[in-house]
Amino acid sequence: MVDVKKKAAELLSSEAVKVIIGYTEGTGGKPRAAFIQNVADVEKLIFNSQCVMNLAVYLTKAEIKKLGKPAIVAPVNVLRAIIQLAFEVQIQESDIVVLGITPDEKLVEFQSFAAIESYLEDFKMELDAKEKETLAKISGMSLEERWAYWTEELSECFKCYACRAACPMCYCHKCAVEQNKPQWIPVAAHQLGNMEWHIMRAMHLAGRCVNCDACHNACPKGINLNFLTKLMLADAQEQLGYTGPTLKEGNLLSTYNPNDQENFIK
Amino acid sequence: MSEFEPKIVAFVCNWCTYAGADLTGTSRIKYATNVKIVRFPCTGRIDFMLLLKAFGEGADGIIISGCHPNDCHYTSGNFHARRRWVMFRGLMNFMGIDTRRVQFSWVSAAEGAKWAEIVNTTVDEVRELGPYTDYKKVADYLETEVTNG
Amino acid sequence: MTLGFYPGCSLTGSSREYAESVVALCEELGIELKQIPDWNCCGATAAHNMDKELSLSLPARILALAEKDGMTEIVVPCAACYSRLSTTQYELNQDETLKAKVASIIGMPYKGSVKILNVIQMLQKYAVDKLADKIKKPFDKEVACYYGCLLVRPHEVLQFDRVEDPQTMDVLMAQVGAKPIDWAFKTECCGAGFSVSQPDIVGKLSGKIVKDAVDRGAKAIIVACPMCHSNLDMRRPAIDSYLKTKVDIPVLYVTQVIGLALGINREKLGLPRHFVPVTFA
Amino acid sequence: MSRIGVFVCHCGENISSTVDVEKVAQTAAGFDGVAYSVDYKYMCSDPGQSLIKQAIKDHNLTGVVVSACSPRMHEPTFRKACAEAGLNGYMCEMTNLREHCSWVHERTEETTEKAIDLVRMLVEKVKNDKPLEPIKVPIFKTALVIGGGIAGIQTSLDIANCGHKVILVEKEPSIGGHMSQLSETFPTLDCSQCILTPRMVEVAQHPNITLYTYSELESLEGYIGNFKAKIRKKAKSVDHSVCTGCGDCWTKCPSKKIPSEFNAGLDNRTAIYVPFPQAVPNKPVIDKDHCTYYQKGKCRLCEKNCKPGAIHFDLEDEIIEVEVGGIVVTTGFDVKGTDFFPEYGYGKYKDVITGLQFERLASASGPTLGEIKRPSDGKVPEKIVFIACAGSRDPAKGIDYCSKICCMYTAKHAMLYQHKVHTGKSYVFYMDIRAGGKNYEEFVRRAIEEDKVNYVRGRVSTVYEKNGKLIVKGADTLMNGQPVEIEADMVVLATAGVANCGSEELAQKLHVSYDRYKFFAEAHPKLKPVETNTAGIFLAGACQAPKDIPETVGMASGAAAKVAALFSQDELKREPLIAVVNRQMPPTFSSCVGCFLCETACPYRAIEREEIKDRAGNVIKTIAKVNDGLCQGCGTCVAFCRTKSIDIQGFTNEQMYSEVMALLND
Amino acid sequence: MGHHQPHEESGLAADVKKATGVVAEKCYQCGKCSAGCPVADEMDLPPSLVMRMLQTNQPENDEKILRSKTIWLCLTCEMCIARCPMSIDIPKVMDFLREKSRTEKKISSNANDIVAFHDSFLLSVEKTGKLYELGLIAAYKLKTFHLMQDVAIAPAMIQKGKLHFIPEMVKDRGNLSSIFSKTIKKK
Repeated sequence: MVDVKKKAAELLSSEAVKVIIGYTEGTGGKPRAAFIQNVADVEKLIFNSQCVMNLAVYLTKAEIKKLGKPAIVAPVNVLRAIIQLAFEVQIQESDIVVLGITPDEKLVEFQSFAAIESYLEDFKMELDAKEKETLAKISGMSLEERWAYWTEELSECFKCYACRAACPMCYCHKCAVEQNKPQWIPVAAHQLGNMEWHIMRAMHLAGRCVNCDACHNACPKGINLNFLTKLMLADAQEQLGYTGPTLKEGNLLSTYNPNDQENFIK
Repeated sequence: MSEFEPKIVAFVCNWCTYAGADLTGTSRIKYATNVKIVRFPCTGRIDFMLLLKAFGEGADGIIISGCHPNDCHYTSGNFHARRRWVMFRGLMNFMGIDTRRVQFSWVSAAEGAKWAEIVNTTVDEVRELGPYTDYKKVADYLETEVTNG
Repeated sequence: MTLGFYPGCSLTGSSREYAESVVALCEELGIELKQIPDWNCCGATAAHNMDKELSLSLPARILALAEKDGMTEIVVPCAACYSRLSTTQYELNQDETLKAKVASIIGMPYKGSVKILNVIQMLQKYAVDKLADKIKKPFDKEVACYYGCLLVRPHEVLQFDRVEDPQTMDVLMAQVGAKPIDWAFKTECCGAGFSVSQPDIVGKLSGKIVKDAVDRGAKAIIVACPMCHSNLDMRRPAIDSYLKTKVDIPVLYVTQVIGLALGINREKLGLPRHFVPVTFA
Repeated sequence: MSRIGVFVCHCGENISSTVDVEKVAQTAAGFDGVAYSVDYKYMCSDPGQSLIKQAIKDHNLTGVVVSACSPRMHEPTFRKACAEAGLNGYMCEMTNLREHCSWVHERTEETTEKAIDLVRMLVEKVKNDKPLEPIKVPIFKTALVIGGGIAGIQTSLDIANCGHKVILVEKEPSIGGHMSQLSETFPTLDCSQCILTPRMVEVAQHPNITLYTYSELESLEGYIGNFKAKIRKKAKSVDHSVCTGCGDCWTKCPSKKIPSEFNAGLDNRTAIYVPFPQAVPNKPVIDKDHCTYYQKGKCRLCEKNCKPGAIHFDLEDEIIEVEVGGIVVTTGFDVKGTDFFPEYGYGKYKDVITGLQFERLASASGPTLGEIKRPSDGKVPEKIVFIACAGSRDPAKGIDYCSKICCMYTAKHAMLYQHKVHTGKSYVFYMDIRAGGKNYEEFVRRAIEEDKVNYVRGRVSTVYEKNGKLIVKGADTLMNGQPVEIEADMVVLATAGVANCGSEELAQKLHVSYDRYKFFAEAHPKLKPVETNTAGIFLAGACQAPKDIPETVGMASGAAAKVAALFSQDELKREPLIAVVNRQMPPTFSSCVGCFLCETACPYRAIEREEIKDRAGNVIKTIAKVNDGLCQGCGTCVAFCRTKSIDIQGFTNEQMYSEVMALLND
Repeated sequence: MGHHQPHEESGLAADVKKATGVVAEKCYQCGKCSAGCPVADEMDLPPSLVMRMLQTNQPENDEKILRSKTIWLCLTCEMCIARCPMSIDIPKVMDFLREKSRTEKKISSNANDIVAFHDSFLLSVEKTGKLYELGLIAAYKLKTFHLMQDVAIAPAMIQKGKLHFIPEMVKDRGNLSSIFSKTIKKK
């Protein structure tokens, strides 16, 4: 962490960046995001296993952009989001400085987004055993049980959209859920609307989600909504050979392979 | 249950399946009246949300049909659609939405007989499955809420 | 390795030499044959000429017995039995209702999962790679491979070789040193089940076959069916009278030829039981 | 508030015999927003269209739903009628009560109920229709003709003679196609080459025609009026601008055993070759697959013997790009080859040949100089059997259709044989004699009555060889199926005409449909026989289905006329059914966030990036923009766009949503 | 909401269709079956003619078919279907026609020998579960009075060990006879 802080201080004092986006102590021992604009405040930066929120979400927020060029403290989740955002033309290489951070708090500097991409090759985006187990548990239920499980789980949702706000990929100015011509999704919080909102969210994140769990962590009701995107990730890897965020041309659903499976098509 | 006649919506592309269904007509091949066709320019155009809307509004089954691989009038709309359905079908299934009620098919402009067969077997299969009450229940909940509120 | 074995009636009677040669050859090749316990007649031509359900039930009983014994693959050397068993399995797999009905007629469960092999298929599957090393005396003769009807037709059911100008037996014969000739009557009918009831027709049909083989220089006709064998071999007087000449080309089972090449003695292969003497072995 | 008019067509009795059309019209009248509803015998007739026009005026209609046949048939008709009455044509939609309802169902209440549902769906869609204006695009007045057989030759000459430029692409080293291989042509027996070669030369010399032989279409982009085609000019290894066509090279070529394509394998050619003496261009190419130098790195005899120095082994394939406004596909047909008829021994017995091979035997320019001789031993056959329908009308072998030309050419073959071998006996085994055509029936009768060809009605079961004879086993079905056995010297199979190999791949490059036999599909079996479903691409000749020379030539001129009509205008109006990106008031400008995932999804690369700038010229936002020249309106981007910022005119989200809602909310 | 209901059909062609799935109308009379049939020249009605007669849907033609020798002469060699361009399963049709001819007692007197052989064969199978060749021949001779036929080869067969004097028996003969009584004996 020492070298990260040192680098941050350097960047601020040389005015190479205007703000450092990082983690700091929050209330109740839960880290929160910090937007450090003075060299003196650099000391407030922390990093530990509790730092799970995805800071990349701030890179596209207008309020943060107003502060000037940022440097961002970036563990693997954030790095993945940066690559995906770069591919989606939401951030430019020249507009940010990325302060990569290893799990043991060491600084990794990157000269380019391409360098981040090659760094990430050592961190394959894969579901861990526990996640796989949960997926298998749900998939193993009968059709009726799965339906009951999800209607029950999603009935808790009251459409606060905290999940959306926490997600680095949900940067749209006007989300489809706010579209009313036509009104694709009913506004009120009720079963059908909840169901459709979460299905749509999962589909819109197919091949884009970086599996950071920010949505789940942000959910006041603790809904397992991240398992919808996890399922999509598993399916994409298994059936379409998806490997993770990349700067190369094409997104999972905007490209195709002529030999994609079609055993379900008559 | 024998009284139950399923409501089936068919989302088809203009160039292959719609034309194929036209051929079913010109060939006077008969099929069940349960199916109503909605014409799209291409399967690539079919928004997955429309499937949810159809179930929400009371469809018991859905047919999605377009050009065979490599035959898309727009080169690759069907390939894009196929990928979308691979992902969407997995998600629906995972959430307990009954994918047996969604029949994907390729029907070319020359396959009038195949269209009739797809319709008839889908109607028979969905009739066997019965009305899609699970999804409707969730949707009905919406209606009561709106009228009450 | 052990395979289920359905000899069929002919192979226990008038075509014993076919059974003897199959058994002798399998012994040499290390294939153990286990007879289906309490097997019955497949019904042959008579059953399907007279009653469809009977024609399905008799073979179904055989297959059900094989299943009951845990067999997954059975060898059926007689082409007629092979055809009846395969047809039954095919038809019942096409029609679940009929399958259930037949199961109730035979009074035992029937799945239809046993794989049915004719002798050539068995040799292709389990012996081809072993043959070359075992050949002691190549069968250095021009041979006319005669497939007849039931080994290759209908293709839809049997899925074995091609219907016109089949080749599997020719290839097998070439592997033991024989020289298969190209001829026109490979798959023409010999008269089959008319052996007893219409000997004149058999004389004529078989006569044409024998004549073409002889005309084209064959020294032996090779068969894989006891009906074909008895018509071409035992009905030689009728053939000779149709052709108005005496022909002495012998008729050998495919297993006998391979057996000879492998050095198995003629008695063990049942060669002395032929009507037309096999003089070169 | 919408004021929709619903017009229910009886289509004579086609719809009304199954659907209660009056009830449909009456029920529709009660739909929300429907101002007028009526049924009528023939909506597409003049009085029918007048009825619509009058109703638009009388009832001040804002939208029209015509409930009749397939929109693929009459949508333009009714949109035009509406436009004439002052209603924007795109405010008119059709619902398909005929192909999708009355013709596929029995007359029951459910059928009428379904018809009502279909009308309701389209009423709701029309409520969300927006007036649209056609897109105008310029036309590039050069035609591309693919395939240099008689169809391509005729099309090219006709278009060129209208004063337009033509690019003719032929994959073989010479134009001429199958017609150049034929001996005499039915029903006049005039020599095929005598009538064809002058036209081949005319093509080569025409100032408006650019000929690319030994070339194939590599790829195609664009749309009617504005296609961009890439053409692969295969390396000929011979510089044709220097070559004099003297022939020194091929006489010295050591690889002489290559079956000649032109002579249908009946004799051989060299590796450097001109396919036939009258070839256009009459200059050789090197067949790399068979050339000793290319295969083994040694030889170069042709190079040594070429006085002008035209041989260049290092020439490479060249890809050129051309812009064309219209395309005519004239790639012709193929004949079924070996192994297709094992029971007839084709490929096994040398003297069992195809009809095309017989043409070469009978042709004065063929390997036997027009004498009918057996390929096996060169003997003149004393007895010859022709087998019609060898492959055609044979669903078991995958060809259900009649190849159409075989009855006639078989009669011609038998006739030619009798003319050349006076003592010979000829037999034709046939199922039906299909001789519809001017002087065709008379021609067949001549073969039977004057030339004494023996016609036997029955299909041959098998052919086998014995003692140098071919034993043909057939039956005479007009004699109660009596077996017929003929010891013939030669057997000629009237093999089925099939789609050219590679036609599927070509169709996919061109984005045109094809049928299950891989013949290219016309846009309408009766009324659009030369058009394809892709605007600007036309068909002529046997690539669409087997046909004879007069029919091919007629179709070729038809296709040429279509191209000439297209080129008669300077610009073209295109359907505006394309994608658009929404624009909103500042500060958002558009709900598009510029993720540009649509860019990779678009098959036409029609998505561009548009920078929105403030007055000072600073970029505020970059959003997607659709190039309306390139967009074809598939809508893949629409289904893909997360913010619903891109929509497709004519099939908008609102339109499709309301259609689906109306269908289920009855 | 119905599918299309075809008209009720009757006659032999309809029976054939119901029992075998073979649609007689499919035949376009090319004659390839008759051309390849090894016994066509012995038949009173070549196979293509049988198909044509079925198409006529005339009761007198139906009768002729059921009383023909053709149906008993068919060897089920399957050559016809192997080469039929329309994939019409004539052997299957023949099986059905024979069964119908037998149950309706319309067997052609010209086919007596053939039917007697089948009867004798099945009798042997019914009694023993297997084919007892000697028994078969004895029974056949009694049925047909062809007492002297094959007298010449019998001793040779015996000598070559090709004929057994004691039939082999299936153990579960009750099962066998129940199969017979549920099928062929039912009709």
